[in-house]
Amino acid sequence: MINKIVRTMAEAMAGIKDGSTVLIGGFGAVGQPDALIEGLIEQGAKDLVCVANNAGTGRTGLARLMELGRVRKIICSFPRSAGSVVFEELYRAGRIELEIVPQGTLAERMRAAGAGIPAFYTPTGVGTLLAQGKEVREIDGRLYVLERALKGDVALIEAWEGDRWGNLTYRESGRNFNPVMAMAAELTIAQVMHLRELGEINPDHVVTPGIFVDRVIRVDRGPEWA
Amino acid sequence: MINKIVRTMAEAMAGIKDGSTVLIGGFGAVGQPDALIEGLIEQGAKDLVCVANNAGTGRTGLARLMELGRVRKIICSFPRSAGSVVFEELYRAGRIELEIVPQGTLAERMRAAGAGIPAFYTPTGVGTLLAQGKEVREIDGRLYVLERALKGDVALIEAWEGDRWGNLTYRESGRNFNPVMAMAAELTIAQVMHLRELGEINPDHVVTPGIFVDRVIRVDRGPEWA
Amino acid sequence: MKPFSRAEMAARVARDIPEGWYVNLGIGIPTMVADHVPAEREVILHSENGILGMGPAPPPGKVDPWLVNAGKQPVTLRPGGSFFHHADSFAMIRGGHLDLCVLGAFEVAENGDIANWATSENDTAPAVGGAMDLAAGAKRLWVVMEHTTKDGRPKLVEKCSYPLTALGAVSRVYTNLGVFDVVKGRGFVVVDMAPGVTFEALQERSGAKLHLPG
Amino acid sequence: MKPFSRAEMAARVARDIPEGWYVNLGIGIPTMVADHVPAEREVILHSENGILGMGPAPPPGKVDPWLVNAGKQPVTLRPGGSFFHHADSFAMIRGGHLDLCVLGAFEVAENGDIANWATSENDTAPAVGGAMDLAAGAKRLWVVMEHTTKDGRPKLVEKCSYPLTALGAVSRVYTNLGVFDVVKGRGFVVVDMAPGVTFEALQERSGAKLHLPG
Repeated sequence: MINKIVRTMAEAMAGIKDGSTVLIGGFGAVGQPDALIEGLIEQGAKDLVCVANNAGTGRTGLARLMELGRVRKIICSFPRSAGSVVFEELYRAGRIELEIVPQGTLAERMRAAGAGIPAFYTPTGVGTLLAQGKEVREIDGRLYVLERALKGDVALIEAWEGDRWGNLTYRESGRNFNPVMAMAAELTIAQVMHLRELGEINPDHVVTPGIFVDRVIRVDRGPEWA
Repeated sequence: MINKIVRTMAEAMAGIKDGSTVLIGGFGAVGQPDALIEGLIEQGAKDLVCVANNAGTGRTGLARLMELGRVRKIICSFPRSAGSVVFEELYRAGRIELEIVPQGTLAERMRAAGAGIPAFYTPTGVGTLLAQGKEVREIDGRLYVLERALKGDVALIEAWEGDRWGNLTYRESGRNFNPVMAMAAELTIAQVMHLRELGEINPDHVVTPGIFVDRVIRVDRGPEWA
Repeated sequence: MKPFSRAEMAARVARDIPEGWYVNLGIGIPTMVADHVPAEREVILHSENGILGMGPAPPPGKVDPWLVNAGKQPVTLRPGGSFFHHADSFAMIRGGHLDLCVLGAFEVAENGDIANWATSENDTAPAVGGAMDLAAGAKRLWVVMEHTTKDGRPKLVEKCSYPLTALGAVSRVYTNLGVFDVVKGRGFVVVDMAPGVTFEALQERSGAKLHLPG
Repeated sequence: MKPFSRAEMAARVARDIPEGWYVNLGIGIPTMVADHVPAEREVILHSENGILGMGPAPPPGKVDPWLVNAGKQPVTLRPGGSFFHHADSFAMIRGGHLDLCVLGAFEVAENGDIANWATSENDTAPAVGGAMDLAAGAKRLWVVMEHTTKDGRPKLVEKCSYPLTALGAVSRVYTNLGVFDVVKGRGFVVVDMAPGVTFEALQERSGAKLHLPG
């Protein structure tokens, strides 16, 4: 019997190696896999490349992982925001690498990785600093930049419901990067608010089919998210 | 008030021009917009390029459109199948052009058109007849073919439910090419089994958001499809 | 001279958005545009984080933590709204499905170039977010901004001095002093002026030649 | 010599599929493989037209017209199954998410090349369907086919004579006479033989050198 549901955070985090590229879902706090990030802090992997929309805020979660010196590089669209104090300290001190990627290119590069597309052309960023050093090509009279797929070793995502085959649904704007990252990583770990019996999720409503998911762990974020 | 729902087939077909590229959804009979194809036959546009998975069967629908001499070219993955008599006659007589595209490349080329990606690299077809004349490039030690976006002037699709903003859901394997084609055309026309009030479709369950849809017409395919 | 207030600028933009358009509103004054679209005129708001049909902020005590806009503020969803993931959301943007995007900017050049994300080439940790995707992808890009910087430097310029967001993307600019079309081969064409503003006063505060319509 | 029947070939393939694999089965003998996976072993079947968790054909009178497989035959969905669109379906295929694809073929070459879609270069209206995507995309490609054509020509060959479907993609071949691994730098390695078949008889019916394991 296939059973992707794990009961402990240690099982959820098993095998994440030093040097991994870790995709972290969420947009701000919404759809952000807080418990899995805490699990990763506990687990100990270091020299990580983290891919997320933001570079962490405050001193917990991703910011804490960075503060512990475990993140070698961050790939994101919006590093500097209210409360991104840890990132800014590390960045000024030259202790963390940064790759800024336009938000849509970031999403599409991961979708491409998941879909077996190694590279694609996009109009985003043409003529800007973020296209420097990249191939630019004219197609049908317009200029495009060649962007490469961005694959993760691990994806940490949050979903609303999950079952033992790894099927997932999301809630409202909690969907954001999560389904895209689920496709793009070798090992996809989902924290879900609700476990469902197999077949309980309407097959027309599944957003991330289980083929993209390796482990599911139930994490109740509390009544305000219920 | 936005109202994409039209009541007559003439309204649904208004403005389709000679020479249009028409994307036609469905996989076999499932999710195939039969009534819209009949509407197009009636409407009269000719010199069409039709994009569909198959090249029509029997003497109705797409096959009838071809038999009437209205289709200049067909772009599909599987032209020759049981009952594709009209296509085969026309093809042998040199009266229709054919572009064969691997099924996944066909879907991805339309998704790319809808997503503003003019071209992408794919491993599918490398070293085969279907890659002849196309750019091949080595990326990270593997060969890939460059494929171009495939845009439609019109998409004819079938969906399960639709509302006046053009939001759509699909039923089971009736989804197939329909959401991809909806993204890829200038003018997307959907035949739906059920009209819903605005807000009646759960926003988490919408598969094609209305931004991709221009017209919705209710067509009851009968009790066997209900 | 009676410059437009921020609210007046937002209202001026809102006036020009017809029913049925799909619109993405950037952070700042652009966000305020939504409050000035009359309730009976259906304009469908898009948010990069996967929302179509976004509604206004919820009343206090009715906040849904799962529902925020691109600025991470709580919002609501109108009947007919929908949710989707980031790749689909930016497919809508990049694929040219949005009728309009409204952004703020540091500078707009007379050829439509926009600079709105980084203040110097050495500022290697700026925050681009979805600005480049929106600027390159939407059918139309309108900019709302103050006419000059706080220290009086013009923001309508011949050529942007800040790092670019997109080339030739802006078609209209709303400032506290006026409204300008960006016309290919011509430059900034004055469409409207704030009460008491003269063409000469406008030109004086601009870094590129202004044109009268016609 | 007692060649495997079609059902035995399908059963032989099924025996080698472990629980938990995501598998796409092509038209013909590959489709029959599903019937030979024991009910208690969970193997998740994928269909190009947007299905995961495909189940067997429905009993007569229980046909759901919305639910067909890639061969357009009525099927069922197992609890835990899901539906998605064609671009997502081929993202699964091209992205290497399928553990296995099983296809029929006209020819397989000792370097793993497969030809299974067109019978001549001049056959300009053949039907490729999803074969090229599956052959290039799945983690493993196994082929099930008769060992020779009806007129006795070998289908295991040094080099394919028919137009290729994919380069170097096949890792295993099941025929009515035996089972063969395709080993890089070595070629066809005999893993199993049908009852009464000798290595010499197999070699005689093959167009490329066969190897014994080890």
